[in-house]
Amino acid sequence: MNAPLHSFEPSVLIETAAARVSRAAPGARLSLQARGDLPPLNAALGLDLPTRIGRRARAGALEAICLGPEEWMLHAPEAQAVEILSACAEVYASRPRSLVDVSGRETTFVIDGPRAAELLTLGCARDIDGIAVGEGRRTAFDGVTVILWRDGETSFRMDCWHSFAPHVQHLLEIGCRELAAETI
Amino acid sequence: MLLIHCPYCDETLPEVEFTYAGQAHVVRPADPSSTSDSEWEAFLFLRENPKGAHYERWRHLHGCGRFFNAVRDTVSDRFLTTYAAGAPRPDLSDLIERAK
Amino acid sequence: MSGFRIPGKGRVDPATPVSFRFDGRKVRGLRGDTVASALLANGIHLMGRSFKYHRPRGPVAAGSEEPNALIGTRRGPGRYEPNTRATVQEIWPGLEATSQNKYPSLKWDIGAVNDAAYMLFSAGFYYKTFMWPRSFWDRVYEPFIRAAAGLGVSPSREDPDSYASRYLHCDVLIVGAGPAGLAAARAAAVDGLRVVLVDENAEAGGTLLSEPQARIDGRSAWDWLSAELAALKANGVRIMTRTTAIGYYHQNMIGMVEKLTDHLPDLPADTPRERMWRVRAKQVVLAQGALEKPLVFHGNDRPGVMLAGAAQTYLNRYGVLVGRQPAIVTSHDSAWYAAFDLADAGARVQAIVDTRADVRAELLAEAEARGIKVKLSHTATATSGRLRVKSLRVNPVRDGKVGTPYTIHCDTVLMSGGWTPSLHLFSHTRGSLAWDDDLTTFLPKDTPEECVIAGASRGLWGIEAALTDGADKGRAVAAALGKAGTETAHVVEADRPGTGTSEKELPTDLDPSRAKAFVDYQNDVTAKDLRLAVREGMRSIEHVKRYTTNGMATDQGKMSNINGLNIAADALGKKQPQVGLTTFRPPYTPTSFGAFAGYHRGAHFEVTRKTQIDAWAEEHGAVFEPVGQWRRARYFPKPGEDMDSAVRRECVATRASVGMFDASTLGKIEVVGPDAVEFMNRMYTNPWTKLAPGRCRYGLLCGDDGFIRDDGVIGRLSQDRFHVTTTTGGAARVLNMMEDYRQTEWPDLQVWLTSTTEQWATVAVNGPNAAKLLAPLVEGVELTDDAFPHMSCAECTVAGMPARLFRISFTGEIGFEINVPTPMGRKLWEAVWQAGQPFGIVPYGTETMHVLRAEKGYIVVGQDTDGTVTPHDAGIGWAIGKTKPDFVGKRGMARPDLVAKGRKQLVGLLTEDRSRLEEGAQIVFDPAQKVPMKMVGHVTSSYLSDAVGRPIALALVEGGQDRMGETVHIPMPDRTIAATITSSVFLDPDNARLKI
Amino acid sequence: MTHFSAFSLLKNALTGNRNWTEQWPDPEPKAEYDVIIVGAGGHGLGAAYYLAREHGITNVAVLDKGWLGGGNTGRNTTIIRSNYLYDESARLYDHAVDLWEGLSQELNYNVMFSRRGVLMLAHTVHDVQSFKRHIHANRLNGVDNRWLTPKECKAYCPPLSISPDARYPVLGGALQERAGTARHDAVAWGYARGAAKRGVDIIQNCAVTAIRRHPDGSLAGVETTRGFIKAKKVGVSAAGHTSVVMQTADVRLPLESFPLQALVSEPVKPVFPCVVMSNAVHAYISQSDKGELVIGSGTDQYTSYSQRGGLPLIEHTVAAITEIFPIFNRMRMLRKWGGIVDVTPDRSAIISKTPVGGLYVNCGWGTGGFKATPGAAHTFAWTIAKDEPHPINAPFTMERFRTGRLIDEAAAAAVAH
Repeated sequence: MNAPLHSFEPSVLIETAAARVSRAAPGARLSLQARGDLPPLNAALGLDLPTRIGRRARAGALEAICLGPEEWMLHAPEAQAVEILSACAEVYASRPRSLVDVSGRETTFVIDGPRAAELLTLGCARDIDGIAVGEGRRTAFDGVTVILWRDGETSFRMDCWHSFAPHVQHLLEIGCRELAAETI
Repeated sequence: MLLIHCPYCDETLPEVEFTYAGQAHVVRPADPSSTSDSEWEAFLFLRENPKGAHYERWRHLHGCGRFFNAVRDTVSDRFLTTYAAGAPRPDLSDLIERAK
Repeated sequence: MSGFRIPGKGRVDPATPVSFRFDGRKVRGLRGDTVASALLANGIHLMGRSFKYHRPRGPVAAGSEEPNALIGTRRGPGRYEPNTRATVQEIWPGLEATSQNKYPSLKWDIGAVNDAAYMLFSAGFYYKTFMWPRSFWDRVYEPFIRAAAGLGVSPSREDPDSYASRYLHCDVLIVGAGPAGLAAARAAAVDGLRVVLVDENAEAGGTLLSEPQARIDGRSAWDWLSAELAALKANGVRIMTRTTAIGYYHQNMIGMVEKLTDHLPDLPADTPRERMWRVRAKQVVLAQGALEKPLVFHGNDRPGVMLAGAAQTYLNRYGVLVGRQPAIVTSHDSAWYAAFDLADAGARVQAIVDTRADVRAELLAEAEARGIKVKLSHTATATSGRLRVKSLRVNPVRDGKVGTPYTIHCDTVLMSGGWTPSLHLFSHTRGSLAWDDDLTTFLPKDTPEECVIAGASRGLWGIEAALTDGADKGRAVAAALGKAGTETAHVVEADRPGTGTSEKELPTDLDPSRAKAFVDYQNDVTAKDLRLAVREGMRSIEHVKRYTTNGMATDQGKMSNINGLNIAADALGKKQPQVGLTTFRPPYTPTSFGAFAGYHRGAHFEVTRKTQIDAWAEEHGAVFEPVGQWRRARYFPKPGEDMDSAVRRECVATRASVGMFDASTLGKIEVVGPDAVEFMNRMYTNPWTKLAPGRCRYGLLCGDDGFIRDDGVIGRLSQDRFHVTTTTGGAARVLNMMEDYRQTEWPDLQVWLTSTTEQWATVAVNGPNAAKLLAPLVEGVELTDDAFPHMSCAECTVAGMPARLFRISFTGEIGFEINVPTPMGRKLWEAVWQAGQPFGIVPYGTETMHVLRAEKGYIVVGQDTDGTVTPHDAGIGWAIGKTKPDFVGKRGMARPDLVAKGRKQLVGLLTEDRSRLEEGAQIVFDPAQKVPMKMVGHVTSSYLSDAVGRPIALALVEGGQDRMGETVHIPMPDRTIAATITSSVFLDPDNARLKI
Repeated sequence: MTHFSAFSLLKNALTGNRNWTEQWPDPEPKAEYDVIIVGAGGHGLGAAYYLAREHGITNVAVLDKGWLGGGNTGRNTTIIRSNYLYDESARLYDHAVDLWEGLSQELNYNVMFSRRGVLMLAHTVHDVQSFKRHIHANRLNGVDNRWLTPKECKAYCPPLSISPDARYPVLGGALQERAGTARHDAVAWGYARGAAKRGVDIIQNCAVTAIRRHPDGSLAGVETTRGFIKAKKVGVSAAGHTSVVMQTADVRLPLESFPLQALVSEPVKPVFPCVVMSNAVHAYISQSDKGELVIGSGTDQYTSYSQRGGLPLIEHTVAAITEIFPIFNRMRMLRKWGGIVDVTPDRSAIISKTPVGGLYVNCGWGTGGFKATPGAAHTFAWTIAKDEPHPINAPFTMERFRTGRLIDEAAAAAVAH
């Protein structure tokens, strides 16, 4: 385990009867922190930033999730990053905030399959049922900080920093095999 | 493993998402240079360490990332309440009433 | 005839024989047997030896509370564990079981001489002797005691099995799948409530498995059970067997361990041996039932003497008759039923001896109907037999007087001293207990947790009572969750609710001071030991326990606590509650370390973080070192090179031409916002207001105590944006500290922090040819002293990649740090590597980095400083913004001891004999003094330096900065080394080499 | 009181062990004492013993809210060592070890001090630097401590895995051969018996609810659950509960109380010859004479008096142990328990006078109190008797937190950067 990530191409890492884990294609990831009234930013981004932690909003290919009272993560196609940055730059004066490109910081696992939610219980102490479909949370998986997106009952995305990814991947692979071996 | 209510996320979550950050309402003097050595010692080191209700700070590190305040009974380890950083100390007697 | 199996009885599968080995001998059992039931079916009671006296022992119980029948279990190499309870371990073809704590054999054990000298080994005897001569304790006495103690032998190989863990959230967790638990589950399984029912046994049912005679709602107990289990599954109840709730932790977190493979003949792929379940339940129902108490009398430990309830279980659940001529000794009705069941199965019950004067007429009638002799108002005073009980000595008791003894011949003695509710998990919750005089036992009172107790574990005997109470409790927890539980009522025929009395040790006509009346079987604690402890002033049950070791065996007092309490209380002339009950501690039953470690073994023990360049380093033969969570390349040896020669080569090449270094692990924090500069002014000791965008500065971070916490180069990218770097190990700590001040102390500031440690892969290029090498790769910045002077930063393109370029130096050479998005890290590294070939570029690791920086006197926080060093001590007082009104650490540095004279200060050391000092070596002014010497400092860094031409060292020395040129001494074991105090800058003090 | 010896054992054996007498009586509290010690742990009972034996002060009571030796004395992993970095600590702990070596004979009570050696493992380059620093300092202080190579570590402790591929490979270790373990209960009982023999009243189930001061601020005595007791001097040695008691005298201390957990395995035949500590993974292990592996972990992250502690910490500790000693993976945990330890900002103790005349405090031992028992008790008794610190405990004042003259063993073993 702990093998470095040679490839950043989307790929299935493991698939069993229980679940499948693959790595998503790279995209733009922007960490946004701001305080006070958001309309100027919403206008610049072209979506209404959700203000409840865990809620998500989407406009075309741009997706935002609220991670904290002043914090959002934005996902978009790589090409779109520049235009988002400049759009926000224009409203900086009226709405000071921090917008930092962290595209290079993280990687995303796509976890789906009949027992995907159970697979997450190998490392997530929080109740997965507490995350509604279409929402997400920042939480910990086996001690590693991750952002968990619930896209469907049995379909999740998990963002984590590159250097933690092999550790997370290793446990997910063990879990896929372990769950598949269970006779229920 | 404790269950902790994050006042920002408004969710009750397992301790592993949080880190303890010591006694709450320890105010850093506005002008440290004008404080005496004893006052600075008190700010740095002197703590209540009560057996019972303890005003303390936690950080939702693997969550919203916010530091917040809590009142916890250090005998039962039960939280009487949690509240946002900067909010005033809640009154203890009501809390203990409500806990009953 | 050797067969003790009763055809048609029990839940074992007569069609599937299973053979295993016990002490090498082949034994045949049936599928469904435990090791104990299979051995008993073959007439074998002798299964182990006791801890202190090495007395022969057989199973006294039939479950996880067993103190005697402990065996070693093996499944080939590496798969061996000692102290396994034979009463729990299920058999499978090929299982190897061995008895323990005996030599040479179980039947002839020389350790048994202790038994003869038992009077010497009274409670706490070892506190009273082995004191002379002084030196003998470690060398003679203790090794002897240690060798005698212990039970099985430790495993000696690595465990090839894997272990797992999961979190499980549910609305209702029910512990114990006996009648109470089953009924609770049925009542609570409504309206989508997530209900989990766990039991430590191989199958659910609890008491029902041992009482097939009962008829529930018109069906036989076993038919009712299977129908009920099916119904529960249909209602979505999750039923987990072979799963032990080991501990009850804060706020309804229950730890449970599921055994997955120990009972299987073949190990399935991808299946862990055990799984730790970390359950968080909104409501918990504890229905753990009750444990039967032994009676305490001389010889109550001989093989063949066992609990009546256990005999009943062996018969009804396993179809095994534990003896053909059992004698019963009891103070409780339940043993009578055991007698009847055994008699009905063909045993000749020799007698029922009851300590009570009056017994229910119905019981007397049933005994008479079976022709069983009954002895009321009797006591048992001894047994005979060496490896198996042969007879029982009983006496009548009239108004407290013990009459003439007589002997009852038998091959087993079945005893019952009544029942103790199982309150282990309840007491883990710090729940309070209340003493019940009628039941002479503790019952559950209040608990701070969301938890209720059902059935026998709160002193309700009989199946119907348990079912009714369980259903009530199930509805209660459902109601607590806002749901209406299912209404159920059950009628039970042939139920066996019993009553009884509780005894201390039984009255006897023999000398009680010589009686071996066992309370804690495994630890050989007798009633007289308990009384001795009290006589010696042990007044608290905790003292009695610790002094005698009563209740400290591997059954954790399940057999012995209440009997011990009754006897201690009697000796003290107090009521039991005044003497107290020792608290039960997790785990409920002994639990393998592997289950606690779970997945965290080997490579997965703790995360190992690697950079994108790590793989290249590995391919090029790097030697690594762990730094915090990261592993970093330490040096890149060529064939035949040791560390010193490799490092020397890397240093020379870097200073002569150019070297490259993976600096990706450095912490990076982006500080952004209108108040960014104000925030930096408050956090760091340095002033930041005048730092122009595009420029960098060395930043120093202290704690409010005034001691150095961290450092790093900080670039101002724009008016409102700083690129902060931290030490590798400090990254997370520093960000947390900054967030703390930002959120808590200065919430008004408009500034935000983002960790960019892993946004950027960082390649440091250092050496006279660094600029020449990079120039062709860099677009957008001209690498000249005018356009891009030392301590500049810019966003540009390097080798076609978007980059942040810093001109900084941790080596004293022309230096650049190129940051590109992490995924491009290796591409950048290889681009620089290629471009560097004409210059003979070398990759270097942390060791060379350390040498190069030390030659320039640059400190490494945590090596040249510890938590007690101020900026002034470290000789970097220049990094403090003198005019700033405040910054973190300013006030702390002004404390009396931090401004006092004679503090240890960082200086350089050059040894007079040009030898290399050892890091950590201590420094003295006067080498002539005797031990203890007055130490004035220590060596923090020490390296061979080709550039300086001799070994160099950094050291913290008392008043060092005022002692330039003075000689200090470093006393080593073999000799004392003299060294001269110098500046900590050994090379190029005026930084000429930084010019392009 | 019977003198303990092999002879007395034999004699009593022959008389059915009927003639043993109580090791300490159970007196009612008197109205007044010259000295009251709060807390009947090893430190408190020891202080009373030395007050009587060395200073002739016998009108002494030791009060405890529960049963004697029921606090951290009876809940720790019994590790004894003195290879500390700073002169102050080395002197204090080495003084303790000197006393440990003669304690069984002095008390006529076998406390089973076993010099089986304590081996501290180095897992990183930084550990090596830090341990070497300790070893050199110890040598010049006359404290025994030496460096072992990985192979030597393995030879000294055969169950140890020295695989270079381990997540935390063993790069060597610091061995103090003079260090070891002792039987924790026996220490409390031995001191109790010795103190009682010299006239000290040991009063159990007598909780001190407040330290009472006269209107002029001077010391009056203590309020207890069994009434007010007058005292000329009061020494508080209440471990985790010290700040609670001291607060009643309006003395604030730089203390925080944390849960500390420990556990034992099922007993097995001798397999583990020494004590091994690994700070990098936060685990300590030895094998008791009974055969149990005794394992200690770090403190939980939050302050608490619950003596409960969480599962995650225990999981980490056991994982750490099986990582360093893989052969123990199939061993079973028998029992886990928690204590409350009082921790100072510099992780060093306070044995000191207080602003209140006649009131003294011995606290802040964190996880290291047991090893110091005789030394702390001895110097604490001196400080109380003479109203001035013994030279050995003089640096362990309350004032150091104001002046900044800390004895920061923790910081000195700074984490790798």
